[in-house]
Amino acid sequence: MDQMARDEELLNRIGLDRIRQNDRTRRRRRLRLGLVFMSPALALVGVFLLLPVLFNVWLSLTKWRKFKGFGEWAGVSNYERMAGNPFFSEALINTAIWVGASIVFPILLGLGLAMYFRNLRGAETFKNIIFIPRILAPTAVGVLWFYVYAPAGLLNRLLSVVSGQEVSVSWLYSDATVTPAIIATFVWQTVGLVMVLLLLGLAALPRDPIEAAHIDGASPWQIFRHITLPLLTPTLLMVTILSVLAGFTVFDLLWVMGASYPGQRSLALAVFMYFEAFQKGNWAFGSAVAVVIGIVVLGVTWIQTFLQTRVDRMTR
Amino acid sequence: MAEVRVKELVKVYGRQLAVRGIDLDIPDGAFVVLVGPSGCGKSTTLRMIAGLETISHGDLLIGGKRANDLPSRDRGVAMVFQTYALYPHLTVRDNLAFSLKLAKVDPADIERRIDSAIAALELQPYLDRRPSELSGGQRQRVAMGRAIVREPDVFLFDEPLSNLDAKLRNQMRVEIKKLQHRLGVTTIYVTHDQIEAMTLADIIVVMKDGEIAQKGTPLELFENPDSVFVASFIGTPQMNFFDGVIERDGDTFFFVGADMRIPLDEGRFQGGLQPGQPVVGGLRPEDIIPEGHGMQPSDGISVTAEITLTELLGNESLLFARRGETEFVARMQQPRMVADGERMTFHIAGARLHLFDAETELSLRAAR
Amino acid sequence: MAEVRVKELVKVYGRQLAVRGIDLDIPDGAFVVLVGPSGCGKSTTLRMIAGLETISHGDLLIGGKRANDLPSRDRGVAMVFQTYALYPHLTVRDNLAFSLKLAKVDPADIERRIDSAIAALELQPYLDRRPSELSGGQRQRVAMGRAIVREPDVFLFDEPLSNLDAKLRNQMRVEIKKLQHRLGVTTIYVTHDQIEAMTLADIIVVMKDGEIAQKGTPLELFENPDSVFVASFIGTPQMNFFDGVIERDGDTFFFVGADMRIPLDEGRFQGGLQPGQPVVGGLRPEDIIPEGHGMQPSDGISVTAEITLTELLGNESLLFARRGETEFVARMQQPRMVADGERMTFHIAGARLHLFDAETELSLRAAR
Amino acid sequence: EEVQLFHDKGFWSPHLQEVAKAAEEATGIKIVETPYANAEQYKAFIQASIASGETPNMFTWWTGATFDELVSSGQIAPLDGLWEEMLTEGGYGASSRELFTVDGTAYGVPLVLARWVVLYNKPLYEKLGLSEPTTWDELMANADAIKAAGETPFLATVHEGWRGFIWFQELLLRLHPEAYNGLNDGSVAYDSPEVRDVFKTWVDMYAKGYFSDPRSTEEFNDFARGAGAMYLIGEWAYGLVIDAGVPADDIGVFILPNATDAPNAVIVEGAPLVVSVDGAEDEATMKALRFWVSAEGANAWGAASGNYIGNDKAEAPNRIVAEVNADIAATSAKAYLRWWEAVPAELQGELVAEMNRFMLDPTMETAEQVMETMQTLNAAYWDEQ
Amino acid sequence: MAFDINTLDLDRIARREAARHRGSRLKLVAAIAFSLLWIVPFYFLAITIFKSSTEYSLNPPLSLPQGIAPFLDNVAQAWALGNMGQSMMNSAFYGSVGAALAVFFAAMAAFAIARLDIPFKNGWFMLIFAGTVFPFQMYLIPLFFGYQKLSLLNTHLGMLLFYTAICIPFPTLVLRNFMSGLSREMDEAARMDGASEFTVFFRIVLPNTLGPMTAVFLLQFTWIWNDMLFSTVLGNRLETRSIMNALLVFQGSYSSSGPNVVLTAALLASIPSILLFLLLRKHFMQGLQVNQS
Ligand SMILES: Nc1ncnc2c1ncn2[C@@H]1O[C@H](COP(=O)(O)OP(=O)(O)OP(=O)(O)O)[C@@H](O)[C@H]1O
Ligand SMILES: Nc1ncnc2c1ncn2[C@@H]1O[C@H](COP(=O)(O)OP(=O)(O)OP(=O)(O)O)[C@@H](O)[C@H]1O
Ligand SMILES: [Mg+2]
Ligand SMILES: [Mg+2]
Repeated sequence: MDQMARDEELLNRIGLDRIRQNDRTRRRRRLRLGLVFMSPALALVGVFLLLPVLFNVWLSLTKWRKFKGFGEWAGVSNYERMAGNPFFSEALINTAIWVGASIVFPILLGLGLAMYFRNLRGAETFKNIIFIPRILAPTAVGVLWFYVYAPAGLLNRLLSVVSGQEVSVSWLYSDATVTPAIIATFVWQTVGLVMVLLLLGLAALPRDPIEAAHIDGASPWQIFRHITLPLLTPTLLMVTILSVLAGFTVFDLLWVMGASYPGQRSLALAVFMYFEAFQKGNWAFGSAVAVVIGIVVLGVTWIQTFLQTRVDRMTR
Repeated sequence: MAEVRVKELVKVYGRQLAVRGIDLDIPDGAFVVLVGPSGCGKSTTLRMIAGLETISHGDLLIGGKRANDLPSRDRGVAMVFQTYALYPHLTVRDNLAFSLKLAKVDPADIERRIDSAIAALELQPYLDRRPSELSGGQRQRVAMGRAIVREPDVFLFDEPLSNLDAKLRNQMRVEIKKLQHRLGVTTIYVTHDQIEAMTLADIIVVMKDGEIAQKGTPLELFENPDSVFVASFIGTPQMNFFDGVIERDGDTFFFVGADMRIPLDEGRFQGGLQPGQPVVGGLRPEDIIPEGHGMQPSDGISVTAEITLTELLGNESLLFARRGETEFVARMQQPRMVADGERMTFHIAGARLHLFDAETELSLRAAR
Repeated sequence: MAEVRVKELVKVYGRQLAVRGIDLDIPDGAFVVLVGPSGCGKSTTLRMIAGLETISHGDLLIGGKRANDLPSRDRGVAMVFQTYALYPHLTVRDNLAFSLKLAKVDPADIERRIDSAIAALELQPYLDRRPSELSGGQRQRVAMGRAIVREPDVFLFDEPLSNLDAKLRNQMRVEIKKLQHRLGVTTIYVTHDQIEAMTLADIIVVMKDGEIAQKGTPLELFENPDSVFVASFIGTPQMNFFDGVIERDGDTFFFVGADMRIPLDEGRFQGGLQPGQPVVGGLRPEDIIPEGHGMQPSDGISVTAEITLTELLGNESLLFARRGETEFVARMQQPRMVADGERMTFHIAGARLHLFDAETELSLRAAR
Repeated sequence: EEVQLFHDKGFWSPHLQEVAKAAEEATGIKIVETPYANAEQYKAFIQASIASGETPNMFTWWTGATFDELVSSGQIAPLDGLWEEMLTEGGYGASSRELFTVDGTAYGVPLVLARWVVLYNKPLYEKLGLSEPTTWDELMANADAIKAAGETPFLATVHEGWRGFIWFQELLLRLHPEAYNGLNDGSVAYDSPEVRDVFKTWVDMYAKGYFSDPRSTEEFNDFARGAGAMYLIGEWAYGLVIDAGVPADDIGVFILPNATDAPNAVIVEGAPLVVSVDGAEDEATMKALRFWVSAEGANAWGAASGNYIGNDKAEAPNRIVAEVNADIAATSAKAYLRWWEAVPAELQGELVAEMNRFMLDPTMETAEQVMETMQTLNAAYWDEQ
Repeated sequence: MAFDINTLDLDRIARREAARHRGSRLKLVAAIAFSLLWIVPFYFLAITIFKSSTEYSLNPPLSLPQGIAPFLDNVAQAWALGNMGQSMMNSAFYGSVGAALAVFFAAMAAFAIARLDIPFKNGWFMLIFAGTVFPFQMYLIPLFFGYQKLSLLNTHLGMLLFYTAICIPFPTLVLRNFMSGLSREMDEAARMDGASEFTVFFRIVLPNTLGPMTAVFLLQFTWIWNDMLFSTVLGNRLETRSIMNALLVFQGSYSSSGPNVVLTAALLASIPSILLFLLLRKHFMQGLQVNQS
């Protein structure tokens, strides 16, 4: 109390306003300097990334007239159209399946692999093998797996050999198998990254609590369940979010592998949007679909930040 | 409560020997401190006892039972780590309860044990916090609490204080000592800080390169170091060392070196004194007494030297002095201001001179 | 070479005062140590002098010139940081040369200056290494070298030793002191370690909450602390404090508290002694002398107490004792083994008793 | 001088470059062909260009509904003058002009004029003693014979997603020619009895095992391998199957016969080459265009790609075109626009996807679903107009 | 001492320790089995590119090729028909220049945000980072029309600008995190040594950020190299086509060439990124590591 009164008196005497004024001038100078360093990044990001996003939102509220261009205000009619479009809802459901699968499989498999390889001597080679698909372009991966899934392709032949009878499943041509098949490819491609990230996370875990648990009498499974897993939560969360975003926006794989699937447009929202805009020329409608994807992705990102801070507070 | 015996303990990493045959006999309730420079194998030894490292060779007996191949949890040991190793995602209470829950201890009993640990360590206000919300000292206490609740036969500490600041370290040191007194649990404590070792231990084990350099009570080690290594390791500021030779003049042996000629009491050096033998003489700073600042020793000589620097510590000063080529440190009680360059007379307590063979660096005090 | 004057130095962060008006007058060539607990504004003060923080209010004069608005590089100051702040990508040589190259110093001159710094700091073998290939102590030396080559008027040190281990810290402390003696450069040194402050400073400035608690030579502060805060901060182990009151019996004043009744020398307390006044009495551990272990003080009283814990330090021991409700620490010279629970007699050097007003915690020694 | 030619027919790039070479030699105009990766991107590019008023000088397009839309932008130059010359001097027939005419004005010249025909495996026909069918029943009889010999009569796949309409349009034209045009202007529904009949026949043919595996990704190779004896496709495929390894002499051709007694008919795919209003002002562009339609140009194009553009003064680019020309002349077959071009662009992709779906599961059950979906889309589209 | 350390049989001890790891040998076998499963598609790729079209269609997909001769043929076909030479050059250009510029600009921005103590640090960062929070789908249409308007469509410059822009936000995040981890006192030391802010950036901070810069450069390079979506939308003409776009076109138009040729093309298109990964694995992994923070 006493101290506060004395501070008040001191501040009055030396003039807080003047000090504030000086600080403000200094801040302004700092900002000017900072802008010099930030300007190339700001300019490029602003013009090529942020402006288009705004433009996209605007487009989604207009009407496109063929060969005439945008401009006619359409309100939310593009969004209303979505509601009635059977392919949209199908794409939405498929996207949800995608996202669910791209969380569950890569993470379960990746976690299993990471735990498995963690203390395995000489595991480097295996890790590399499992990671390499991730380096490849989805386009190339799609092309490769396209032939794996071909009617007379690798998979059917393998199954024929194993089962002893001719197998000729239309992996990429039928409603029942096309999504699982592409998801399998997606898992094949991405699980390496998930595994590596989890391995990094595991390696970054403090060893001591684990040793302490050992001495405290925990069995390996109990250590995993009660110590490792909770400590790994932030990494798991981050990996989950990466997987969700990847699942939402995956396009190349679907485009390449789904090329001959009659329902291609409804494989996922990303494809649906591309179809509507670039194939059918429904530019404004396509923009609206893009906005919907954007909103969902932003929502997920927001949930992530929310959870991340909570988890961090818990485990740090 | 248990005694711990260690016989010929060896740890091999690949073909590298980290611990080279340690023999220890720790009576029930004793406080043993392993001390030594970094990399000398202290932690490895402790971790073998804890069951965190396999034992390459030798025997470990805890309470008379061979424990080499027991898993940690069955050895009856509890450990406090340098980094405290608390479970970051659990509250203080859950940290304490963790081992008990795993052991399926009766909840009421868990309650009771936690309560008594909390009371002993004054952790009451922090029970529902997570480790991240605690200060270093509080974390240290929780780590100890986690060890206590298990009511182990043996406590193991691996540099538990080295992450605390000086003030807290002193304070926790006292607390650990008191706690061990009260609980009477056999304790093995690793540190590289000789002050901690001196103040805490019943028995100090000084290690060097994976072997035991000397073991004994703190006073034994301070008064009768077996080697230059132990002599320089224990005590601060470090013992002054002077190169010299043994000379004999009639019945009297002398240490001659650093422009000094100090008469020796032959009886103290059972290793036998050989005239002409090159030796290292050792004198602790408190055995070089500035004139007028402490009792003049009954035997010994006086020398004058020039002061190069003074360190004032309040109740005493350290005098850095030079005499010809030789530099040494002396401790000044009831200090006065000393100017750099001043020449002072020092009394040397010859009876407290340590002698080491110049080649083996082992003490001439006892035949070995 | 320059004197540094600081007048009413204030630092405001937002509405928060970090430094509350510091006045200092540092003569040319002096070694001033700012010491105080964490957060008391030491670093902030130093950084304002360095030009790393703006000065909210007050004047800074270096060599008589107002330096408030000069950029760092024009102030003639060089700084050694706690983390050394070496340039990790540059070799030792390039670290040293960096500032000189920026200042477009003649290459031959650069060579010369670096050579002399290297010679002074024995850095020759490490010239082509990068900081990551150096040990902590070597890094510390490079950081000093980087300051030296600039041939500044003022050296600033911000806890330069706190990242070193105890042994190295002692050693570097001596080196810094010697170096400053040789170069004679005005030096401002920040630390929170009172031992460093005591051993290094010509003048110690003890800070608390952004203000100066006391300044003076190390001995002045040790012998005559102005407040409980300074008394407890300087000296280790800490001074013992006892709550009590002043009593008067005839012409003699007594301190009565903790079951003791210690006669006072009124002349020492110019603040005036009021019978019945509640006070805090302070006694350093070395002023509580175990019987037989040191000179019995001429005035003072004797008390007996039970030993609760002993800390052996080799040349001396610390005795933790209890007497009724009161606990205290005493220092025992030429120690012997003391069993816990043993009752011992202590002589109390009453002439060295410090008295503080119980409310303001200020010393009664001088009127303030 | 350079003239850019934008197109989306990447597979013809090398061939177009040959023509460009010939053009440079003949006229000094350098034609720079600029291929686009896929039709969607290309359409988008042209649309955006026109919307921003920067129409390319010369580019390719499609006939049919999309052509009308393109012309309605007002950015495309009328080419009546050129056609005048082509009709009088050249070997072009008025019927090919029809394909590029909107409201009586011609707006484009042919990039290609391909008839949709059946390429068949001659040696197999000979082995089985079959002859080219002239009636639907003969066709079915041939198919039966081929099937009985253990071979597959017809090749048909859904590869690349656009092929689904091929048999649909032919079956419709052959079974119910009266409904063919109506389907494309909304007057005939996709679940009308005629369409249902088409699917019935189609299901029937699949049931009899007439068709090859629809999932193949290698139609041309399949033909080479003999995976199907008859290959219903544009005549431009002749070169491609030869590339795939079929000896040129082993390939025969016929136009699919009618199942009714309606007049003879053939489906024609015409890709127009158009010029923008600005391009028409540009002398070089017009020179290049003139070269394109000249006999010299047509010969160069035909020699390079085997494509026919309707100039009968030029040599027929290959045997197949010559034979088809002769057939058409003999039967005076009426030209019908390909379904792909005739159908509104917005419906194209979605309807063909449905037909593909049927081909992958050729049952009447699927057919019903497919018809329903197609009609829903169709009705929704026409409602909006 | 009774015990002589030299009598220890180190080999026996080593064997005993090894016996404890026996379990891990079993694990190794399982790991091999699992990675075999992972490799099958690669194996399929590896054998397919050595087959001629007829060989491919006549034999089971997993049968060994009869020789390696068709490989060159496949390469030649893919190379020529797919126009791979030019599109590889294009992608290499977009990838190296775009990623390099992006990382450099990102480093500048990160420096300002992390080390210059500017007001609204987080705001500026979020503004730049907002560049990647939106899904790519939201950029496509506006960019396409915008590029058309600005005549940037199908130009090298246009492609480069966009790739540079889209590669800025992530490195900014990474480098900002890294730079805030660098000792602040290092900058202060440099300032006291007389360095201007530019000197601090170029001579102090930048050299110390090379590691993560390399790592993000590699990640961004492969991203650009592997991108198909934007290159099909913005750079479709032959001269500007990227390698992945070329591959897509090739698969579309020439799939009649047979899987052997298409897969050869896919392999050719993937070789640079695989090589980069194998050669600079450490940096890649570092990139992932910083990715985490
Ligand atoms: N896992 C290991 N693999 C190989 N060598 C090891 C391993 N752990 C320790 N060592 C080696 O064994 C020796 C003893 O290490 P230890 O950790 O016991 O030393 P320490 O005395 O505890 O040192 P510090 O005071 O630094 O903790 C060192 O030389 C060290 O390098
Ligand atoms: N940039 C800042 N913004 C706001 N407050 C600050 C800032 N820097 C320091 N402070 C506050 O100013 C006070 C003094 O800080 P300073 O760093 O000078 O302490 P110190 O004495 O050096 O402590 P330590 O021993 O921990 O280094 C502290 O209360 C601190 O919280
Ligand atoms: Mg250790
Ligand atoms: Mg500080």
